[in-house]
Amino acid sequence: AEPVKVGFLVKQAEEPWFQDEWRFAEQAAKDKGFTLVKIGIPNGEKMMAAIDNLAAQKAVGFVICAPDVKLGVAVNRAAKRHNLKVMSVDDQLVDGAGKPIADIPHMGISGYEIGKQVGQGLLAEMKARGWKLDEVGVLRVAFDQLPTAKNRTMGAVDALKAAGVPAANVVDAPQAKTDTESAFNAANIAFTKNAKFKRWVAFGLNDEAALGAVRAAEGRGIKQDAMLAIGIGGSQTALNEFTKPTPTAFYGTVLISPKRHGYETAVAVYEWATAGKAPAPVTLTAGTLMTRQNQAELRKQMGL
Amino acid sequence: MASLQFDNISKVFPGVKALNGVSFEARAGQVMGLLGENGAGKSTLLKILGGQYKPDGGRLLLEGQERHFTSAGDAIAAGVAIIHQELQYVAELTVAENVLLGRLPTRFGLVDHKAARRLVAEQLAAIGVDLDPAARLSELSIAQRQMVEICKAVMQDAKVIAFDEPTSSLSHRETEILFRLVKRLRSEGRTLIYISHRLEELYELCDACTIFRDGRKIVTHEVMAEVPRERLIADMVGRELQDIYDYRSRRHGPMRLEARGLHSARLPEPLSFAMRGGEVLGFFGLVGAGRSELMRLLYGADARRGGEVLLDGKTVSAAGPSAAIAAGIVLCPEDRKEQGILAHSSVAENINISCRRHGLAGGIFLRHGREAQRADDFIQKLRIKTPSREQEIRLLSGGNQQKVILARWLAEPGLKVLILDEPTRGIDVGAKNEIYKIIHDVAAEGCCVIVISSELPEVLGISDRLIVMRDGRISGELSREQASETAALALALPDGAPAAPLH
Amino acid sequence: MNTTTLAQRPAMTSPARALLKEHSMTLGYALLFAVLAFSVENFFSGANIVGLLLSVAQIGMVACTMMLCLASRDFDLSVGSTIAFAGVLGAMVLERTGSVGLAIGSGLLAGALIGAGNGVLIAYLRVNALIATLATMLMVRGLAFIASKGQAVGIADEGFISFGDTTFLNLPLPIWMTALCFLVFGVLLNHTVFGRNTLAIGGNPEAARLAGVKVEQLRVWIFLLQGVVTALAGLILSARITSGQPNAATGFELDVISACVLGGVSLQGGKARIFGVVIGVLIMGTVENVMNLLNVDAFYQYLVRGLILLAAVLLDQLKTRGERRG
Amino acid sequence: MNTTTLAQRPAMTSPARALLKEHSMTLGYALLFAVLAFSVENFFSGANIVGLLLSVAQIGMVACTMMLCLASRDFDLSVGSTIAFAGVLGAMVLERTGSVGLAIGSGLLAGALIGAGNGVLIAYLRVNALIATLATMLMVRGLAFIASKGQAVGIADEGFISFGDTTFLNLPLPIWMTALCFLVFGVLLNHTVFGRNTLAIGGNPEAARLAGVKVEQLRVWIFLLQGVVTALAGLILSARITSGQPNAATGFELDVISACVLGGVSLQGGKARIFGVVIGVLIMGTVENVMNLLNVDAFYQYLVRGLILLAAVLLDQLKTRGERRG
Ligand SMILES: Nc1ncnc2c1ncn2[C@@H]1O[C@H](COP(=O)(O)OP(=O)(O)OP(=O)(O)O)[C@@H](O)[C@H]1O
Ligand SMILES: Nc1ncnc2c1ncn2[C@@H]1O[C@H](COP(=O)(O)OP(=O)(O)OP(=O)(O)O)[C@@H](O)[C@H]1O
Ligand SMILES: O[C@@H]1[C@@H](O)[C@@H](O)CO[C@H]1O
Ligand SMILES: [Mg+2]
Ligand SMILES: [Mg+2]
Repeated sequence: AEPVKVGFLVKQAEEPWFQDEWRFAEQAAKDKGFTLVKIGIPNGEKMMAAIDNLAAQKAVGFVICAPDVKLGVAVNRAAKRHNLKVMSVDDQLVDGAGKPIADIPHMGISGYEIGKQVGQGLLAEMKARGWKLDEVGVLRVAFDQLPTAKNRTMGAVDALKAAGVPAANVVDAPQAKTDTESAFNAANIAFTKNAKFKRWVAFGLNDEAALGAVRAAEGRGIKQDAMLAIGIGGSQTALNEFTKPTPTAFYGTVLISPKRHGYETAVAVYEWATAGKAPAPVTLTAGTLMTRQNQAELRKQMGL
Repeated sequence: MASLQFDNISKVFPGVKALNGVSFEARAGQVMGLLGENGAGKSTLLKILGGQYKPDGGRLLLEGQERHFTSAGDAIAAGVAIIHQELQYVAELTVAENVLLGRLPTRFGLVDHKAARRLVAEQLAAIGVDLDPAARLSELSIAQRQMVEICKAVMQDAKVIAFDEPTSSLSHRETEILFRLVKRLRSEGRTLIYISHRLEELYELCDACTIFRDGRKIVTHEVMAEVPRERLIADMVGRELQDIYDYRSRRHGPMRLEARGLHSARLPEPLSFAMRGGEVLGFFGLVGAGRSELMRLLYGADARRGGEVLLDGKTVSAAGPSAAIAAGIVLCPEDRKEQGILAHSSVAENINISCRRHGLAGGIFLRHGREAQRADDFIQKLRIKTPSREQEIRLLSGGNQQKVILARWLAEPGLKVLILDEPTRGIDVGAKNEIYKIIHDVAAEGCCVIVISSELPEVLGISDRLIVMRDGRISGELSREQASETAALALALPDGAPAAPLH
Repeated sequence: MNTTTLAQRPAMTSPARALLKEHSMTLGYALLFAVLAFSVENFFSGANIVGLLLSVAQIGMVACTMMLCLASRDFDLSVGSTIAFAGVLGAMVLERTGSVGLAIGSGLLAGALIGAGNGVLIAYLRVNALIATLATMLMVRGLAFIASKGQAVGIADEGFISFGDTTFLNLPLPIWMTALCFLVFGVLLNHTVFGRNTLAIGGNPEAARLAGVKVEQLRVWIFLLQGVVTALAGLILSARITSGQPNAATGFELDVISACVLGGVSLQGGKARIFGVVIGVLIMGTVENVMNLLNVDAFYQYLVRGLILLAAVLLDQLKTRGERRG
Repeated sequence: MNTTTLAQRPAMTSPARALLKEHSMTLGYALLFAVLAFSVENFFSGANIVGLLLSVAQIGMVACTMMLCLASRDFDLSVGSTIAFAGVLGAMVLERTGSVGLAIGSGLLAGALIGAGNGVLIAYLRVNALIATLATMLMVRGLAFIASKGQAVGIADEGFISFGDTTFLNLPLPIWMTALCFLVFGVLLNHTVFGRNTLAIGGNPEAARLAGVKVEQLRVWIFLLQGVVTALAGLILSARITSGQPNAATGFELDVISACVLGGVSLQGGKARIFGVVIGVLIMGTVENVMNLLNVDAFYQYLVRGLILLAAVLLDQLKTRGERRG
């Protein structure tokens, strides 16, 4: 018989995170004996084409991390039209009004919650270092064009504010693109404008954003003892910082598990389509703060 | 021994046998004239000589040695310089840089701009042209650009120099300079080839001449001076031509076109003139006299500062060429390449571009059949040499391109005023004769025809009346009876200059 | 004098050959299609062909007007932003008023205004087309973000959504719309004064002007049309994805321009063939479709796409070899 | 006889006016700068100016060669990918061999090969420059992803890193490098046969060819140079961000081309001024810098950037008004 095909559609195929997710989904396919079809869907148009393409290949269903959560209705309609099982991963799909779509099972994180974890990580380390909260500048490397980026960074801001960081200390550094150089330039200007702060914490939507802030700080003589940055993702960018001989201001990154997301969602859709076993409506996985100290151990735990 | 020898040269383009076994030779210290109707293959031969085209057959010998040029650079290195029919300059570079393009002097690896300017200034002075070597070509008039091209060729210090219709955009003054230059080069023992459609020029300059027709050599006359004019024309055109101007006197209608106080930034004062239906009005003047400027104002091609144009008593909108055309006024521009042709479009397209608006199906759709028919009619009527109406116009010889542009305007059904700016530039005698006939036919229908020309015999030969311009002003008006070369030149030349005929 | 019989034609320009040359790209594509139909599983199935066509519906529509734009020696980088803005605006108007007509009308109007703005900047104010449309690209994208506060605007209206997925003779509406665009703009290009004048101003604007073409006006119209068609594509896209997305269609402009250039439209102006554009668009879509069917790794997709682009133009180049001299 | 005075020049090209016109953009920028220095807090501080300059270091370097490329009537979309690839490759070689020399060498070599490849495709195989460099852009980006498996490649070598942050007379090395590039390419453009011939082939390729300029060879050299300089920019960037990132510098090509066009380089070829390019680059950097200093909302930044671009070219346009006919 023809092998069963399950699709795995991700919004940013070039991002290491999704490469990892795909890798673990492949693993699942091997273990369970189905074929995985991986397609990158950078925008809504490509997403629709990919779903059509899956149907043409006679896939039974697919896992999706959509380029925008509001594409939920479109995903749902397309899946229904082609009679495909669908499950979302990472970002939960919502309808036009912003309500999660009930009949699409989801496994993932909440950008806002991950952001909060970033904030809490920063707070803990500031406390350990004995920094006074009202003397610390908070650098939010912002890319508000991307809803998940906004959710994440606002989560971090809210956590910091809740712990007593004055709202006035929060400095936005809007980056033009999501790469390190843009973050660098944006952070540079923010430091110029706010020379009054001698100590800084920084974060952004991903590790690259945090790294840009760190490099910009170094360029202005703000070193590891006066600066703390926490990224999101646990990518190679972060690991590179951890393996440097001396610690840098890149303090940590909130690691989420591409293994669980990739492996478990692929299996869930496969079993749903073949054995009729519907996945749990919502599974939220937590992030873990990874630092220089616990990185080796943590990565081993996660099977990375 | 012949310094330059063409031996059985052939060249084929898709659909065209441009050269068919052409053989002749030219000696050092000789000016060899090339004549032939438009599309006869003259320019093609020069392009082969210049390394631009590879011949499909035959040999090219320089001083007895067979040469195979694979690029223009090879030809230059072998001592061949060509002044092309289509000017080849870089508008954004300076005079000095254009002249020395490919051979700029350097010092310590850097361009020696000073030396370049000096060298070029010397050469320009030697030729007798007053031009700033540091001026950009884009700032110069066509005539000045042509002089730069000539200077470029001369500075290559070549043994063989070929001129492809160098005078077509020059007027008297530069023409004189050029003639002196050619004579000097001949006396220096160089081999010169000279293409022109102006027979007077050929008689003045050439020692011998070779005549082409349809890609074949018809004959070489070793002594130019001994060949009668009629014989040249007959060899070239393949038939006898009596009076080439073909002037017929007509009864003129009532006043039709009136230009009142046309004014622009480039004209020193407002200009006015008027003409009757059926009249052929000639405009004569030196380069830069303002004739083109005036006609462009009339046509709405340039913004006016003031003035108005009346046609049959009604004001013509100054909104632009389209408005003028709608009123029945058309202009055939002087710069064919830049302002006339749609280079990559077909001959048919170039003919139909404007007049097609009259015969649309349902007021919207083109009638392809009718357009094709019209194109074919004109190709035949004007004897346009092209493999088909679908040929891209840029692949036609210069003179044939000119005929296509003319056809574009003759095709206008509501034609009332036909303005021709240097209409016979680069056109062979036979075709000139045809164009003159057309001019007279158009006038006979009651239209106004304005002809700008820098060829004095031509304007004198075809006009009912002549307006002469100088430095942006109308310096005088001559009836056909009054008009003579002396009278016209007296009005055209700056005060005090000798007003003697040139040839 | 007689009209000359021009030397017998060399073999290579016989009408048959010319026809072959004219349609070499089409033949090439047909061949590619046949090979793929036999070798790639699921490629030649109704569902897949429909999917393929749908995937190029937006590009196809906009390529029609981009063809005119390039043919007139212009350039438009703002189409991606216009798609996004029209989609967002349509969705917002729909949300507020509930009227499909108003939503579509306002989207198209916005497109027309953006296009006309580009046209005026370029034709009358003589701003370089690259910079002018880059500026509108930025501004319109900004407006899309500002209007939507950076969030996708959901669409719930079934009537509007059906716009994107109603089928007619088994083909969804967007495909019919695209086909219609090709038809209309093909006729416009080849059988109307508008189209011919467009080619003329691309070939030589000064000559065209002197021949009576209202160059400035025509250029504004071309951009305006482009704006309207692009907005339409944006509205259809928003219907298909049931939301107006402010960051939709980034990089879209390059895809459209590539499709046109692949189809033989010259960036130097003056040259365009609607048939070529159809093929260019299909090539782009087919490559993507097949790579996904074959499960080509995302990173290698870049490589393959680049190679295919090159192969396509090189093939096309071969046939024009020898026409020009090196 | 006497020398003839050929038509006198119109008054408007007097040397003083010409000079003013030539440098109007520079004056405009100087004015803008002065206004900003007084009105925007923190703008005119050493740290900010250094930051501003750093932010345009890469664009500035590549704009130098892009200027040549555009001047010769070509086009290069592959620079962004080349930056990424050179950075990734350099970092990988450094990781494997530990030799800074080898890392830089291999990065530059890769750049040279990519550039030469573009050049050969365009000059000899006559592939349209847009398509050719779009194809290389895709392929090189693909290679960057494949080589690095999509992951950032870390750089630990202090020697290499110092490349990006050593300062000299208070200015970081990348700024000096950019200044050097402007100097070198300014001289190249204006004072070498190479530069003049580049303008010639852009202004009128046929004329250049007829004058014996080896057009094809020259074009390959231009692209090769572009590749090398771009790779250098990529290596410097990787040193600055202490890693080679495969998705660095997306959209970079458009920024560079815009800077050049802002600086008066013509897309039709034949026109280029190094000074203009410097100003173009500075305008791009300044606008971004000031918007962030003024805390302009991200969404409104799009709008402002578009408006500024337009304003800059419109201003520049005013002065050339009336120069052309019609
Ligand atoms: N590149 C080309 N491709 C196709 N046909 C060409 C090409 N160049 C020239 N021809 C054709 O070859 C023939 C000879 O052209 P050529 O330019 O040599 O004529 P010519 O004698 O110089 O005419 P004119 O006096 O009008 O300049 C013409 O029929 C022309 O259309
Ligand atoms: N593009 C231009 N820029 C500046 N001045 C110009 C331009 N074209 C023409 N002129 C000037 O305008 C005046 C009138 O030129 P015009 O071309 O009308 O003369 P003409 O009598 O037609 O001579 P020609 O034989 O050169 O066509 C001259 O002084 C000329 O130098
Ligand atoms: O785009 C992010 C990705 O980078 C990873 O962090 C998982 O969540 C997705 O939303
Ligand atoms: Mg000729
Ligand atoms: Mg004139």
